[in-house]
Amino acid sequence: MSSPLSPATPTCAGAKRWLIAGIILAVVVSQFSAQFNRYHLGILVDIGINIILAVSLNLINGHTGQFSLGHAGFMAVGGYTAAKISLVASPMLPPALQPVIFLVALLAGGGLSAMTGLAVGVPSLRLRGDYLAIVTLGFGEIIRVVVQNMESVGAASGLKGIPKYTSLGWTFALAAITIYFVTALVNSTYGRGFIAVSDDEVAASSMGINPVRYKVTAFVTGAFFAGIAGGLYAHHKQFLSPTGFDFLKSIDIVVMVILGGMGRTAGVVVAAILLTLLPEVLRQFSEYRMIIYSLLIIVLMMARPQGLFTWKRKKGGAA
Amino acid sequence: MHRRTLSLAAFSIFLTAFTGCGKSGGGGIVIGEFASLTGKEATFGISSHEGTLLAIETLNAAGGVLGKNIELLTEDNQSKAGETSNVVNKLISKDGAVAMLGEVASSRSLEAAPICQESGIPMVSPASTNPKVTEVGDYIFRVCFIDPFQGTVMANFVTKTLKANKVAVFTDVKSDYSKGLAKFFKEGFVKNGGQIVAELDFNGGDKDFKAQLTAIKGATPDAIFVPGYYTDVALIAIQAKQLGIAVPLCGGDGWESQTLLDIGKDAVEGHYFSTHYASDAASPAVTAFVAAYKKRFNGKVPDAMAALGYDSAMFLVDAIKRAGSKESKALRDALAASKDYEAVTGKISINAQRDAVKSAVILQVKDGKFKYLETVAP
Amino acid sequence: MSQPLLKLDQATIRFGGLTAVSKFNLEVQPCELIGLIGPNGAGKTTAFNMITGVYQPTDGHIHLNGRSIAGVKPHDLTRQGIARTFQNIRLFGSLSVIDNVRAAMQLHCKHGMRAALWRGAIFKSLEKKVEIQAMELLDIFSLGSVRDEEAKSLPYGDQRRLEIVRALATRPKLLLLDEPAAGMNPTEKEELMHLIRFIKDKFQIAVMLVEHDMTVVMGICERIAVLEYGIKIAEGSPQFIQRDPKVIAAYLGTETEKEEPANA
Amino acid sequence: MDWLLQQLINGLALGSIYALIALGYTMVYGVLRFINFAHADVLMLGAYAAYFIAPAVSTVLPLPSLTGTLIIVLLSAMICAGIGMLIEILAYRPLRQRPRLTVLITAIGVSLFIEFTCQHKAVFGADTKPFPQLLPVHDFHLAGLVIGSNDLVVVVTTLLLLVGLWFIVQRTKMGTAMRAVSYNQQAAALMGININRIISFTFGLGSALAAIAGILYALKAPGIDPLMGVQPGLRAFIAAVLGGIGNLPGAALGGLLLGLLETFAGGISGLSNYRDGIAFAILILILLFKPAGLLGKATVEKV
Repeated sequence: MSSPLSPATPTCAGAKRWLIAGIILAVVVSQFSAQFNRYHLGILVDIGINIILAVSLNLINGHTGQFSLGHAGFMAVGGYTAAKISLVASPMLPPALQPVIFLVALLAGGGLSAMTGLAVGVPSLRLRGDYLAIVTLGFGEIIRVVVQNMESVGAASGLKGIPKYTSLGWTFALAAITIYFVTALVNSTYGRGFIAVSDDEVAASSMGINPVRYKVTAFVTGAFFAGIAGGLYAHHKQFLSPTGFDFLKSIDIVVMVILGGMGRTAGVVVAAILLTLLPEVLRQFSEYRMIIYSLLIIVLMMARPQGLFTWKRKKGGAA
Repeated sequence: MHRRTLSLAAFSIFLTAFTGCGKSGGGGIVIGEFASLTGKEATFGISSHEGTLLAIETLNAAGGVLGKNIELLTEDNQSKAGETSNVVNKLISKDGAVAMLGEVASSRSLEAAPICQESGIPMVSPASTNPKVTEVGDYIFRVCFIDPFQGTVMANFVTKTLKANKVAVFTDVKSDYSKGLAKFFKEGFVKNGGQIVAELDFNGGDKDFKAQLTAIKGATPDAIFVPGYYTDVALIAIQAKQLGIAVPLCGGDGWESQTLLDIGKDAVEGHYFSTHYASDAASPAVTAFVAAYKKRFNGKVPDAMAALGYDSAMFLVDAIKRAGSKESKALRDALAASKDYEAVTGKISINAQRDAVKSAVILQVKDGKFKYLETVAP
Repeated sequence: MSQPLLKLDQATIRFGGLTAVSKFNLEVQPCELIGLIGPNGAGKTTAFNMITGVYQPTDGHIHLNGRSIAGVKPHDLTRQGIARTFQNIRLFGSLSVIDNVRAAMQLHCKHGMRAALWRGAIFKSLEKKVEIQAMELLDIFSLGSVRDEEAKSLPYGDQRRLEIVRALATRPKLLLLDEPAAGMNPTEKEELMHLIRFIKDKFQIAVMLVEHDMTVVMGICERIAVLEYGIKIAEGSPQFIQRDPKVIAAYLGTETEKEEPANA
Repeated sequence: MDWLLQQLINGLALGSIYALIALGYTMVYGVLRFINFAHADVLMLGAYAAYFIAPAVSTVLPLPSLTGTLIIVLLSAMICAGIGMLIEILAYRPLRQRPRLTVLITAIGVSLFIEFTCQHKAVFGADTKPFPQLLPVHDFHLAGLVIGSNDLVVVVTTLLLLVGLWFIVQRTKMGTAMRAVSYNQQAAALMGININRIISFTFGLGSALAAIAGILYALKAPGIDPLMGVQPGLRAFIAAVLGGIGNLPGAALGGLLLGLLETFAGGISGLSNYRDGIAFAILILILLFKPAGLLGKATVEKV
């Protein structure tokens, strides 16, 4: 069962090759995106964005064993920042610089989001379990309320006219980077610390592992990629409104992580794909689709509580 | 083994469902509609959808358009941001819609508009009153008036008819519609020499407004402008009455629904709002529409959203007829050239901004009914 | 005698009204095998928690290598050379056996996050080195054959041993073992005693032992301190402790008697 | 001064509702250690139950009346208790031994299921329904202050239920068993306590509370829709955590505090637009200083 995403040995043999292969594939496929039906293309990009969100949340909730319900908030920070930057910069610079603007916008979004992650992470670290969940949820909602009142980003009426920079290539290249980043991070002697903190914080600190540092690292990294995902989302949908980042969005992402199996990157990726496709597939059942969707979540949790795609790890890799 | 079979089965279901079965047009003219049929704003989406549905059914019963049946494909966006773009992409790319109808909420119309614009598919919004919507591009139209007009109408009404000098504004901060309307009302009212004595906000969906209303009461306004949706307004009126606030409440088209009367009962008595049409107006078009709607939907009285949903579909099909083709450029031009189209909600002329230039009416709640007061021409 | 490795000076800890450990004085020399015994609830584990920085003493001082450890966090203390095991085994259950050891070794790894992300040649060689070192340790304790098992799936005795290996991987100068013999049968206990002596000799470290089992304590410890109700009532060689009337009283009053004759 | 007192009254009335809902959250949490997300939806079902029962009752007893209301509340509470137990048996019981996160996601699934099913036009439909006036309404005017009879009813009911609940938990055999299960399920089972019965009872009681809260909420704001529970549910959840989840008086205190804070913030121009965030900001501040909530006991982890 060794897949490219769950390397058998922690040294992650050839991981970088997989990353490069992934990026090249994404770019190549992107060249043919004109052949795709716009609808399918849109869904594919949604999938890529959700993969980034789920994999990055998995670092916080899965590997490090924290329980964050505020991922949509980080996504909002990244999305609005990136959108605002490209809205301001794109009319001033020649079109040839588009990719540069986009990259800068994404990185700035991710960066600001990471800083928010730091601001959220540090005070939250004293809290555990449900308390942490509610505080992160609260931060997410506060971010939404602040955005809702910020006239410079359109407040309640939203930010419109964001240039369509997000492409299949960008999305999946960044998804590949996210997967690589999280997998490579965790699958190292250094990275075992995340899982150690998740398994037993007291024991971890007795083994010289600083739980606070690991937790903050997880929060900041997770927030960074959530911010990137937000930037992609903004330039994909071309319109942002604060209601899109409420706590239900965070819960969507959490469901992906849990369904995929906490701490299992491969499973989480598959779950992100399935849970993005599922509502679309169910569209033909129109009015029944969300009922079926919710029932499926319940049934899946009963049938495969350890996550849909968790298989017994043979070689101890915690990918 | 079991697991593998299961996942294989699941995968094949996905594959067939996702790739296959693109609905064939069947020779008819496919019109796409996106609406919030579930979720927080479902109640408005359903009204507008029912209006649209009635229009298409009526048209098809009369033989369709260009000798073809009209196929209305409706997709629900769950009142969720991010969902609309998928839905609209699907309707255009997979189902081959030639035109798009939707939506009530401006924020979701704004999400759909760039897609329609880029795909060259004309879009007609029934009730998105935010000016930004049609700014997206030359394929985006609407059949309703816009917030600046409505805001000014109410500002004038409050100053001139109600003779109010001091007004409190109570805005739904979650709704772009409410914020837009409040802004233009304030501008108009201040220009008329009035004074805004209190500005407070609520979040759409709140059930307790007493905190804000107590503050408003303390400012002793002559009238309160509440540009919200009827579900919230009914509760605001009830709680205002409880707190002993006796001044009139005023609002916009978001008020208009039987539900406002059903929930608000005597608490909404005497309050005023502007809207698109009066269902008690003597016009034969209105009477016929109201009767048909009641017949189709078990005696339900159509609200403004339903009337606009109806109008948007009728207006679009009329343009198809005039264009004599469902080809997008021709259809767009026909839509842009619309002039004095007789709709249920009044005469519609499309201006250079692709907004409907039409009159507003002001209604008052009287004896548990909406009573027509006056028409304000643009 | 040289400077003590660990020195407790009037160390006291109170939880609300309860004084769990009171004015505890103790010195541990480098490379010494010392036992800490006492009836249930005497404050042994609390003393451990104080030494490892889990709890801060309310009063008094603790010095490690002559430096005060007041306010030092547990993970920093580990860095300074204290490692421990737990009364109720606390392995990283979802990690494999070797990864449990690796997690503990990251303390001494030069390569951190950046190397892990870059995965260059240096990273690979360092990771290989870590793996080899971890395997060496595991092999010493004959856990090498189960390196890829999930830690929580190991049999009880192996889990106990793995916990010791993990603690050793932090390269401590002082190893604290909290009831290592709990739940073991006599044969296993016998093996454990060999193991502890072996650790002390092989790694040249001090070992401090909290244990109920008198056979184990008396069998291997060079010096024993006895706690009762948080107060040290005796300290000395096993022979001395065995004859101390206060200790006998404390144990006869509360503890199982059948253990006493066994080591007499 | 009037203004301040009036806001105090408004805040207490709102806070009492939050408190009432929070009691249900906290009780289920206390026994089962998981957040029953579907609680807010049972609240909605309670309001709908009353909505459908009221016309039937009014044929026998004229409404608005106190006895009629009591009968409606009782029936609705019973229906919801049944629904709550059913949810527990069908969705949560099979997951009893599973990690808490699994149960949490299932609870989210159950919540979504109820919401979407009820929004379907064959069930309740998504539109807002006018809630009947069950109780005679009278507003008391005291020196410029207004106290609504409905608000009084809410405050009194919450108080009575809090006392009643405390009595059940602390003074009855059932309550002792509940506390035992809460403390250690396995040990409780070994002591001969029928765990399934206790958990069923807890869910039934919690759901009955939700139903009562739903009806009171609907009386205060007489427009009901299938998503009406979401917003107060979230607030009540915050309140429960604020007070120290699992702690009954804590839930009540948290609810009141939240209601008051929201009301005072809502009454200030320029702050009312941040009302949604204020509840959370306060919560975060309090949790930073008291990580286990106001009345929750900080558990020291045994090493």
